[in-house]
Amino acid sequence: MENMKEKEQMKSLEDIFEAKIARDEKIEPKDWMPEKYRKTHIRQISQHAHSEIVGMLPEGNWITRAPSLRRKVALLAKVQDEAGHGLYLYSACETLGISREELYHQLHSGKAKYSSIFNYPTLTWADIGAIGWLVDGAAIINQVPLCSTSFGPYARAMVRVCKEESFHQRQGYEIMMTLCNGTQEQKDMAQDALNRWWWPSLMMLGPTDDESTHTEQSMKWKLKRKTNDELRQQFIDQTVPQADILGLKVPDEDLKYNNETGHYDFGEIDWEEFWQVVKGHGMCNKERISARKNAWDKGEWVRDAAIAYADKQTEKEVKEAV
Amino acid sequence: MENMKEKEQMKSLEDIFEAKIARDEKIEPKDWMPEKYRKTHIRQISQHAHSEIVGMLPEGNWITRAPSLRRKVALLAKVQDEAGHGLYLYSACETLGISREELYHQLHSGKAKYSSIFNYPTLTWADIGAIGWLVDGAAIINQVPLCSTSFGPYARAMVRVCKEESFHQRQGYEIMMTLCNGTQEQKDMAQDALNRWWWPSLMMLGPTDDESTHTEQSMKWKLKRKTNDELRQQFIDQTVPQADILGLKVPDEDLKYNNETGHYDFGEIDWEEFWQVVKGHGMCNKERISARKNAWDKGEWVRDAAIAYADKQTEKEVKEAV
Amino acid sequence: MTNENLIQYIYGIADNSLILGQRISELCGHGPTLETDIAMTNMALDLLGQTRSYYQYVAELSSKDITEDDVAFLRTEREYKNVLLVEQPNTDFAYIIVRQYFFDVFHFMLLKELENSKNVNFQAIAKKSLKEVSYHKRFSGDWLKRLGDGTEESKQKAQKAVDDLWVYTDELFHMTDHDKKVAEAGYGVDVTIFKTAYYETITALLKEATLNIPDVKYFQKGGKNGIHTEHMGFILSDMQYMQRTYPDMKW
Amino acid sequence: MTNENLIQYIYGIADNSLILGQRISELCGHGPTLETDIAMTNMALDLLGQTRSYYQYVAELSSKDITEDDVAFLRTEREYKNVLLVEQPNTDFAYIIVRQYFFDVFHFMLLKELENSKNVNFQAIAKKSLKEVSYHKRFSGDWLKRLGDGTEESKQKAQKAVDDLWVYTDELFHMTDHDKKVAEAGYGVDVTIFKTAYYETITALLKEATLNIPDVKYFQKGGKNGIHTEHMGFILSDMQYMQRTYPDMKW
Repeated sequence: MENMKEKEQMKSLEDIFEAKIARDEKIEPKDWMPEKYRKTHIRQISQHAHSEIVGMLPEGNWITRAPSLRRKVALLAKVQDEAGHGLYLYSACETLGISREELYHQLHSGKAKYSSIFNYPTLTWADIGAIGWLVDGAAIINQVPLCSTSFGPYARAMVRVCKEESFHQRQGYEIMMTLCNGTQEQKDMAQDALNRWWWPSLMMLGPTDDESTHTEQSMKWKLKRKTNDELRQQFIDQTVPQADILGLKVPDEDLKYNNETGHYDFGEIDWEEFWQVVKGHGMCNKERISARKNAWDKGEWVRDAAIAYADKQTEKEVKEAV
Repeated sequence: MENMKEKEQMKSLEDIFEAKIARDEKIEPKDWMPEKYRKTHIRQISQHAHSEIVGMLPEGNWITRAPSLRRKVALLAKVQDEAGHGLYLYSACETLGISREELYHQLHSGKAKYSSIFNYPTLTWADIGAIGWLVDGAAIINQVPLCSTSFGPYARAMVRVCKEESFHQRQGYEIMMTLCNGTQEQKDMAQDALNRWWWPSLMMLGPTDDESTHTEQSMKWKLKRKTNDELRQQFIDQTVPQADILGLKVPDEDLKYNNETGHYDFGEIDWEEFWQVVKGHGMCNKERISARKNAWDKGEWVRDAAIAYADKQTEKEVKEAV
Repeated sequence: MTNENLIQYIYGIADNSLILGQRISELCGHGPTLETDIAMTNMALDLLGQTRSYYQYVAELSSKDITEDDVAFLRTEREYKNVLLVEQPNTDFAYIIVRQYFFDVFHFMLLKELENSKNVNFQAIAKKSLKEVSYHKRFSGDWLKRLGDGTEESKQKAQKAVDDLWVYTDELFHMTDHDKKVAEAGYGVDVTIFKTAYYETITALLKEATLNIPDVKYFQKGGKNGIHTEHMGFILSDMQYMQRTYPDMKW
Repeated sequence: MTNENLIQYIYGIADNSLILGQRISELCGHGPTLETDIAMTNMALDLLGQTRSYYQYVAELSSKDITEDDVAFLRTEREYKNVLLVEQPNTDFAYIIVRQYFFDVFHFMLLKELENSKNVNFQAIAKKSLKEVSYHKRFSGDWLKRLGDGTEESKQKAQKAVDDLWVYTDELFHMTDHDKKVAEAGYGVDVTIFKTAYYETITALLKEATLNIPDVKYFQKGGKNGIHTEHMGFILSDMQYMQRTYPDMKW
């Protein structure tokens, strides 16, 4: 009898939950939610937060060498924004009942993933432009639909993130534009960066639909509105004309506008490379994780000091109050 | 009676020792020597060895940035020679019954001194020229007399050291010459280096005679043949014409050739600065010692591994022999 | 007071902001928490923003046709006039905080005076910067208290940083001949007037942080005359890399 | 085979010597003993000496009026063709030794073949270098045995270095189109012919050093096409500093 009642209650909770999502109302942390919903969101939000934090590193690599004061300041501000995004997203994730320490631990131990694009090295200043233009461009396409996802804290964080990302994207494109209006050396630098970042950016939109897991469930929870292949097509259709304006050549011999479909046809993606980088074999996977882990480990005594100090202050206040 | 006999024996040993020195024969490690002789030599030889080793650092600072492959190779070879000098000198010192570890410990703890000149920073490439020309120049003047000092291992090490030092000195002068035959920027760089290294080089010849300790005893043991002031005058008389050839101005308003004495008169040395640097307050004192200490501490596990491996090999050989 | 006096005076102020900004920038993404990372990056942004204002003014004053970037990136090491304090390395978080605090207190007092300069450019820059620097000072001071009065380990590290960096504080109050002329003209600041107040302030905070005041009689100097520590060359080889490698280009 | 093929082939060999020489140079004065300091400096000297011979030959081959220093210091990062292995940082003495040994064994086998080149310059350089490199290989191999079969700590460190650097060994055997053309012409070496021998040699020594052979299926590559790790930019900003800052001068 008891069991029966529980099941009924559960059913009714699930009904309320699903009705809410259907009505496009937000699920809030205090609301009841299925365990799978909670777990999926922890996985996706934390993966997203980790991507912001790890993403600080390849760009951070050029802060000390930025070619002008204006660009140095803009790059610093951009990387700082990424730290900010990380912060909102970790906070959103924490509302699901997981601690920041645990999230970091998952990143450092390799249990949690982050966007594979950040495992490629930044080799020249043009890479900073290309990352803004292409990587942020692809990220926006992935992220804009999340502004109306079902989990409230995530949706609200994404509104802010997307606004800043599109600023970054324009800034990156402007770096590319400046290079392309510059000397031959600068144009070559820009072309070289496009050559290296193009394919990894396409891979950012995720594996092809037939390889992709969780899609149906994610659609239902509004974590996803389009398939990976649709998003990829959207990215290509939007980006190729931008490359044309820059006077750069997209490194794909098969790329061609298709008058019938109204979309660009494009060449085969090297999924072998994609999966190898996901598995940890990219040029910088080890470096990125060890930079993060190092920062965390070397910061332990600082965090301990802050806690110890705060405890002492509270103790003093209590004593004074007595 | 016994005590009397001992004293007599001692007296006779001292007589033999002093007669040897008087006859310009070498004292060898197995020979009897007064305790004070041993201690003075440990102090001086180790100080000299430490100077070679610490002296690697300011020049080493420019190896990765040397302006041509030829100069990079020459600088590496020079710094390597200094390591070699350190090695002979530590070995000479060890014959007096002190271990390398103990010598290093004295350096790292600040008990042993090294030449103060190495506590100045190398700021430009011209400093590498100036160090070769002036610092090695002053060192040679200090060291040539030591080739015939009374303690055999020290005298023999110095023969080799002096030969190499005078090669370095010519090389340094040639760097200066190249700069002075170059662009205005290069000439300015050379003049700036002379301005900064001139006075510290004069200080390398030691405090003025009335401030100097140990001189009389050192003269007797042939650790010294001329006073500091005589050596300093020799250095100035030799170096000023070289500066003239380079077309550089020695930074001393009072410098003037004195027709009566046949020597250059020169201005007041800032002995306050000298003693402050000796006391550890030079720009790089902390840096130099911590670089050496760091190398030694971080190398401990390597030295331990080498010992452990050697022990295992010996053990194996013994077993095989059985 | 010549234009050259004024330019050199500006270097003496702005190069501190540039080099400290550059040093903090190295840390971006490597701090002990995300929150300190964001705060430190903010300070770097403020300092580099101030640097730009000063260098734009130098470019105006200069007889040559130069930009803020020429001033920032195309001088040789001996031409940078920052104090030795700001070029000291990011040894650990304690060094970072102590370096910052020792500089911030000075920087705040300097700007307070510079606000009253007869020069309108200086007035404007000082006014804008004061808000920023008052935040920096609070941030670094608060952290210094946390480190000093935190755990046994943090206290030791903070004390070591204080002991090692204290020798660089005196140079903040050295005045070059340029500085004196610009101060006499009522444009610049005679920094010696707040030296006592400076040491009172930092001493008081060190005491609150339960740290010892170092007993030092000999201080380091050189930066204000372009004689830097050996760290400076490596800061510049990164910082100038692009401008040196690709001369005369727009970015 | 064009001149450009030949020049690019030489970069593929000589840039390894340059960058490894530069990396070792950083250590000068900071080694665990005076004796290793001297030996390592010797290796840097040998490598840089070899680099000079190759680059002088490039200067001869080039249609432009250039010197060995233009070749060494005035290329951009993407134009350096060294393998990723040699640019890896001096993390600790184990990394230094393992990096050296992995390179030395390859270098020796390469020179053994290059000695039979139809090109007299290559013959001469290879002959002279072989003596030097055979010493390097002995030095690094002996140390690797000491570290592997020394203490528990040194074994751990050596194993970590082996595990981390193993992924860079495969690239030594990649052949660019330039390499293939120069090899076909009998000037260059088809390095794939001694790949098996290479892995046999290092595997045997690792076993003797009581170390495990990493089980790796995916290797790193890029350097031979000028796609380097992020370390490379910082190596170059120091290395090129003087030539970039003071162009067209004699030193």
